[in-house]
Amino acid sequence: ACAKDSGGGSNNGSAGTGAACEFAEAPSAPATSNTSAANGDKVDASALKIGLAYDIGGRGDASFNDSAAAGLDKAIADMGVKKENTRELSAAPNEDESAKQTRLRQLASEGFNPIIGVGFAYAESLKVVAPEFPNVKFGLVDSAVEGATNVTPLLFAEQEGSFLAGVIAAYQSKKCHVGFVGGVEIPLIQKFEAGYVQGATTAAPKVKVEKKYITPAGDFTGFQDAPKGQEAAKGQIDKGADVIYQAAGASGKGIFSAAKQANALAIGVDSDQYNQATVADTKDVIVSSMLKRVDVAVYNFVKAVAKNDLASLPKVFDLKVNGVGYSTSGGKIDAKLQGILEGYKAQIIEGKIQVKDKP
Amino acid sequence: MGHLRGKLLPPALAIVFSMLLCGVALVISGANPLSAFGAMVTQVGKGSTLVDIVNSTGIYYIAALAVAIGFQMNLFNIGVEGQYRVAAVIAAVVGGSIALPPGIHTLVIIVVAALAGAAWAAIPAILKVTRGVNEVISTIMMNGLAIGLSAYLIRRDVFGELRGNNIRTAEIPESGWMPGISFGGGGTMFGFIFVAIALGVGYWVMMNKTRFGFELRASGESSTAASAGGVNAKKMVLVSMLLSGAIAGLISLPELLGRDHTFSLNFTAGIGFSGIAIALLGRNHPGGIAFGALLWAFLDKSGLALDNVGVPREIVTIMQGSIVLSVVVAYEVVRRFELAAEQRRVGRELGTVGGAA
Amino acid sequence: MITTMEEKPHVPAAPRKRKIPGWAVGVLGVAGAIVLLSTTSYMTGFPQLTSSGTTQTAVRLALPILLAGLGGLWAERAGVVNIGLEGMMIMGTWGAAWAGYQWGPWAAVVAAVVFGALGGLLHAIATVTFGVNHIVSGVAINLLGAGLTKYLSTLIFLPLSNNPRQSPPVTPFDTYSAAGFADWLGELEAGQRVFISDVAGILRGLVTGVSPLTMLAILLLPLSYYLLWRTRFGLRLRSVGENPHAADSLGVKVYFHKYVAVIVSGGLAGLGGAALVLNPGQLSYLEGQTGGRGYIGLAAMIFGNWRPGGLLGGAALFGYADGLQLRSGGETVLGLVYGVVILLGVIVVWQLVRRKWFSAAAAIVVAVLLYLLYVSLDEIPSEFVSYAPHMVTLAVLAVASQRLRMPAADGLVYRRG
Amino acid sequence: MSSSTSARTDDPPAVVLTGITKRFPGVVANSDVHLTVRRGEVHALCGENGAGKSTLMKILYGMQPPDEGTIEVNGEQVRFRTPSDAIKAGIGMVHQHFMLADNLTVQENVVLGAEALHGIGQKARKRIIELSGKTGLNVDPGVLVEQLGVADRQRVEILKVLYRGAKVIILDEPTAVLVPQEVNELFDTVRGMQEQGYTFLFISHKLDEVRAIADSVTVIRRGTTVGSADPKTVSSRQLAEMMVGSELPSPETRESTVTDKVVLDVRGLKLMTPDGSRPILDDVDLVVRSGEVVGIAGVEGNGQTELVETVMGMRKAGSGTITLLDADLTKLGTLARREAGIGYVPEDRHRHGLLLTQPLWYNRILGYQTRKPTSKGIWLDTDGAKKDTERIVADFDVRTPGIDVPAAALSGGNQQKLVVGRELSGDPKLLIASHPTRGVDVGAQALIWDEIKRARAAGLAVLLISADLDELIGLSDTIKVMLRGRLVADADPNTVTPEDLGSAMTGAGATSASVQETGTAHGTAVVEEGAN
Ligand SMILES: Nc1ncnc2c1ncn2[C@@H]1O[C@H](COP(=O)(O)OP(=O)(O)OP(=O)(O)O)[C@@H](O)[C@H]1O
Ligand SMILES: Nc1ncnc2c1ncn2[C@@H]1O[C@H](COP(=O)(O)OP(=O)(O)OP(=O)(O)O)[C@@H](O)[C@H]1O
Ligand SMILES: [Mg+2]
Ligand SMILES: [Mg+2]
Repeated sequence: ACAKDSGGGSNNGSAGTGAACEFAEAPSAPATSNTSAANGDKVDASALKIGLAYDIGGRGDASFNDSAAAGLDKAIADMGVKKENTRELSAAPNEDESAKQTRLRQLASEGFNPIIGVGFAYAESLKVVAPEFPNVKFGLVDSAVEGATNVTPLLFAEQEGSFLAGVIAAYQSKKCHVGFVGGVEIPLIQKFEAGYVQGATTAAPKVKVEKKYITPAGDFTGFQDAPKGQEAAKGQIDKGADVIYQAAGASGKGIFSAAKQANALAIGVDSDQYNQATVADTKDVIVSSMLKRVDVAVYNFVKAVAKNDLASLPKVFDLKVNGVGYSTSGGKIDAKLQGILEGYKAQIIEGKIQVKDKP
Repeated sequence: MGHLRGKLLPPALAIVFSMLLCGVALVISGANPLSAFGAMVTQVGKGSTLVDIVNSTGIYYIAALAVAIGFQMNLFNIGVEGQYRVAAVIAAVVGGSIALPPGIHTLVIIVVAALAGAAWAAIPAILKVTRGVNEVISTIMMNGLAIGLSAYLIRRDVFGELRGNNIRTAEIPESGWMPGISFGGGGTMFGFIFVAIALGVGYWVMMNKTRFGFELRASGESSTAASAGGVNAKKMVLVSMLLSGAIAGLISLPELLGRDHTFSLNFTAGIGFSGIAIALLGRNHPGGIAFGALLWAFLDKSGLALDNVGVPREIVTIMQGSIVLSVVVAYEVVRRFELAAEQRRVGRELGTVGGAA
Repeated sequence: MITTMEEKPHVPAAPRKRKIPGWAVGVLGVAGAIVLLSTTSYMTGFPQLTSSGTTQTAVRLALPILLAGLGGLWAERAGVVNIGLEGMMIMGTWGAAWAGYQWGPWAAVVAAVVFGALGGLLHAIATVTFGVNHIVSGVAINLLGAGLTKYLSTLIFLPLSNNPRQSPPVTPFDTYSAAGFADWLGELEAGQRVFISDVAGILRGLVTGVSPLTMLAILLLPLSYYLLWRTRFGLRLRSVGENPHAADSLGVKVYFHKYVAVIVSGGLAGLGGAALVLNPGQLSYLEGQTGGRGYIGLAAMIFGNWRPGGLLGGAALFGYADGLQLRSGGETVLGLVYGVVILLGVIVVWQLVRRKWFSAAAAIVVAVLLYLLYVSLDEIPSEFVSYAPHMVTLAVLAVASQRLRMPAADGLVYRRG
Repeated sequence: MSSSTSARTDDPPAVVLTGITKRFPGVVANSDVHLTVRRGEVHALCGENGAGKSTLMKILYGMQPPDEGTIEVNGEQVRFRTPSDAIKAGIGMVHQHFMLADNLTVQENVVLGAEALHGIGQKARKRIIELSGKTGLNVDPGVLVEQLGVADRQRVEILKVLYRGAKVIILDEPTAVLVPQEVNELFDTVRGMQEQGYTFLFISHKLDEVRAIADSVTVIRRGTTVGSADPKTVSSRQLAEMMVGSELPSPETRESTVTDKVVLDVRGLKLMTPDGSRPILDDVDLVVRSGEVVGIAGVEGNGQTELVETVMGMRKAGSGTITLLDADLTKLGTLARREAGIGYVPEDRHRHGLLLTQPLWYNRILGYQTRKPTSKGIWLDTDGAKKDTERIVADFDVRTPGIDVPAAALSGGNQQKLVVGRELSGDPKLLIASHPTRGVDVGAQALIWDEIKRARAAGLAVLLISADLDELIGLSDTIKVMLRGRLVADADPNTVTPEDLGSAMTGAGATSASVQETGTAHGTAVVEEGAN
């Protein structure tokens, strides 16, 4: 008898059995969550011409390029930047350094200032181009350039946000078994892995953590192969994991799908994926997302340039400055868990917990 | 003169045709094709674009030569992509870990790169010669493994070092660099461009003037006739694959020795595949390949200007594809046209000499 | 006056023993593979090697490869090398998404076939009518496919999805399972009994979560076989790939058959694209999502000696190894190494029986090296694990004897007269 | 309907070609050709290489459109755009070069294009077996064509034509690859079918055959019809004169130039099939002396090709030694053997002799890429190659517009002259000539024979393989018969007849005193064969 499979969960992983975790004693939440909210002083940036050089994917990638774009949009809305005074260019797959340099030069020589390189791929080209335009203020997401005084690094503590994702995973797992699927095994994504693993094991010392990258460094198809992401996640679920954290770009879709098919849960990355249109059909499995606020960084950078106060920018956008964090959309994080998370967050901010950035 | 016309007319026709095609596509998407093409042309004079085009031409040229050597004997070396990646990472590792006087250091890196490329090509070559494994499959598989190997070699616990969010091999000391020609704001032309030119000359001499070139061409034309003529087919497969791999190994050196000095995640991939298209575009001829490489580089680099005028840059890829296709179609059309003309000529001669026959 | 010759003295023509029919070879091959895997699974203690999950994954991953390879088969049987499968597949993904988000999965399938077929048509015009080198045309189509879809996406998807690289989501197919049977197999599999559990696991993977597209693809394989080898159309098509001059001299429309074959080829590659788009984990067009699967399909087709059964073997091998590494990672892949050692052992015995001392010795050396690798490593470095399918394919090719035979006129440009 | 009223009284001719002209780039293949073929006759077409015979036939068969001229079949003017049009009109063609797909079965090759008649299954198979008797083909229709020898391939070709019910059958040089017995069989088939009302167009360079089978002969020279003859009265010599305007040559070389100096010494040569199951060459011993022509007779497929290719180093011998003038060649490659002084005229000039798309001078280098005058060290000497090609073109009367044309543009005979000329350059000690005059016209044949004889007189040793037994008997000083990979008999060229030789070749045993079975009686070979 051949029967149509029901909407999902008919073949939920019967493999590993396990019980929920025994948790380490969680730190208590601080009395007030001191989020250093954007202080409300009004800044006028209408004189600025802003250029953005995206990494592969560009605006609309539903990932960190998009996040940067959101920062720009906010700057336009809040600070009076004129839309026509902005230009956004994006990189193509497999392009060489000189294409990136040309892109930056194009922006600089047409008078854009500041210019933001979105993605560490622009580090080498900025090293060359920035000195050619000493009066232009460059921002660089995800990397620093040694010796170039006019390049402001916009770095994130992804591992800190991922630590909290690990805590969430441990608390959400019914079998004390969680998973991580990375897109491409590069240092940036390894930061996510390292924080996540540390977070999960700190919360529940006996938790089992599965780890898998879709492709190794150099093969960037791992960020856009949802079918493979799905199979990797399925493998982890079949082994018994029931909460999967993904840092796999467009492949993340497949991970959510695998979770949905097997009645497992997933944690999103970069932006609040629960509200993202491209993964709307699987949003009910998304417990939370680790937020990496590229938008905040871009916005603050523009603001700092407008105020001519670059020194005010944080060295690293971390938990303390809300550069990274977690989302609660979807309502799966109850008040108790939120309290625990705030507790860990406070400990990290205070430095009581040092989060590793390498696995 | 007709000879020359037969060679130059087709590419010209093809470029015009491709521009028309893309023009139509641009009009459909609501852009002005004239301003788009204008932007591409004026881009050449801007900043370092001209030098970038020259640099990129050199790189594509080497890649296409590597592919062409295989094609000359009907060996379809799809593996250039993997060969140059492996060569790049090994050359970078070796170059970054030794200290030698300038010149010698550079030379060692070049030799290592060529050897590494050849070694990677040797695997499919040996499999083909001893086990008869089809080189198309084996080189496709080797391309995958090349990425694996390069990823392994730049691991932090192997030869890699972390740099921000990037990971790369140790920087090659200045003694291993190859100086370029600086044009100030116009950019710096890679010194390796001259090596590329030398390779082209060497390729021409080899194919046309040497016994080896003869044997290569004979094998490609008819393996049976070649073997009856004393050409050892297996040896030729082996040697041409190794040679192709060795040249493929040099593809990344212009960038490695002239600009990057390290192998990192920013490695430029995909040149091997472009090389296939360019070799075919240039009909395996060193002059034709140079033209193809130049065209390719021009489209690549000046295509960056399209972003400025709000035109989708994908037009460039479409143009590259349609040029490859229409060049060969144009060659065929021109060939048929000339054949028909020849037939008419014979007919006329028959008319005049008819009585004698 | 006429000397009747009772026996043909032609030496090379001595009747070859070719009594085993093709299907039997296939059955034997599958049985051998299962025995090998279950032995390996038993010896190494990795039940994942034959679990139903692995099998299902293998099916899903093999599907696009199989369809692309089938496309390659059609074209090359008619003598046209199709390196443009990747481009046609990309066109298929775009078409599937474009129709799929508007009119549902079946429309997606149709549109994918049509878009792929358009790529095929272009290839046919170039190679058949204009006599362009098949590889040139294929490479050009790969470029055009990529460029065109990017361009069209910017034009059409961007306003809808706010993303020039991705389409709005498409509706998936429902999947089907042979309910009772699968459960029974599930019990068997869970029993962890040697061989029986392995077979049950593999079978269960094959009968659960099957989408209509999978069924369609599985049907297309025997259908292609039937059409190409059992009908007059197929005979004509193959004759065109073997000796177009002969075919032409018998009134076979060479150009027509090449056109049909290449267009079908494109359609099948396009369908492979649809398989990617309609994969439950994807459900949209995404730039670059084919990731070289067209090339892999071509390789699988060559691996399968230009035959449907062999192609299935090649695609299954690739999908299986890929699924295994994605699901279970390095240590399980190491189990595969063990499997190769066993395979080599069998080959050694076989070569010894045939008194091929050199081959036997070579096989022994490789087997010992691999065995040492197996015992010395706990896990293959993750960088290489991702390429397990590539390594396994190479290993099998290097070990298996190469009786590959491509159509005699494959890749040759045919001109009438 | 209305136009044929006048012809009603008499049967219209089967085929009438009027004013056919066909131009190729640089060549006029046919110019104003007229040809009338009566129904039920065997009509022969004679002419030099490149005279335009094949082209004319391809036009009649719809494979190439004529530039000018008309075709009438059974009194009706027709216009063939494809071969299927011609097949529908009842015309079938057996091509000079086999038109078979090797990797398809006999049945598939036969039914291809005519599936509408009996399908492709059992019915078709029955019909093929039924027709097989007519052609003498007795193989399983399910067998792959690649496993067939040439004679059987020829039969498959005829079967294809019969299967389609053709009434007018074109045979383009069908006998070039057959031994006399096979030729006789073919002729019997033709005569039998003629009685049933079939019409034949027959092309051959062997004028004796033409006279034996044809009812009328048309001669073509340089693309035009120059006349017709009655085969019953015309002599071969006269025919040849019509064709080329020169005298009929003969291969006879009676005065012996054989010396004692052993040039080639082959001992115990063994070669197995690739799968190692059977020997292709079985203990072959062979000696060729300076000034001697040793001819090997044998039905195709008995190991002659393999013998030659093993001596050339293109195949690796299982065991045995090959010595050339005291130099042991056994371990050397093909190039080294060539350098040691072997010249090689391969049996298939297209596959093994020429680079078809390359110019003639480039072809001169093939096989001589390490020697003067075509190379200096690792460098090619293109000037030397060109100059020497000019010499060959002049000496061997290669009809070509120049040495820069691609080899493919030459007609078969002229290609052959180029190959022979090349292989006789460079002072070879031994010439291995496989079917040196196959498909070559009488004039070119004479020239090639003369050149071989001249070189032989100068001390060249020649190993000659030929299916043309007259050539073999005429040129050779010694003849050896090869059967199933063994040299089974010696024949004396002074006394042996082609028929004797033919029966020895087919294993029917020696029927004449001039054929002597050699030491290892071939009867033993048969027993061993049975034991395999
Ligand atoms: N397709 C073609 N293209 C160009 N030239 C051709 C073509 N076919 C034939 N020719 C030329 O036409 C002439 C007549 O050739 P054809 O094959 O008819 O000669 P033939 O009489 O059959 O010779 P042979 O006895 O060698 O078979 C030759 O010069 C040949 O080179
Ligand atoms: N496209 C072409 N261009 C130039 N020459 C050609 C072409 N096609 C065929 N020829 C030449 O024309 C001649 C006629 O070709 P065909 O196939 O009829 O063989 P043939 O005359 O019977 O050949 P052969 O004498 O070698 O047995 C051959 O010599 C061939 O090499
Ligand atoms: Mg002819
Ligand atoms: Mg001929």
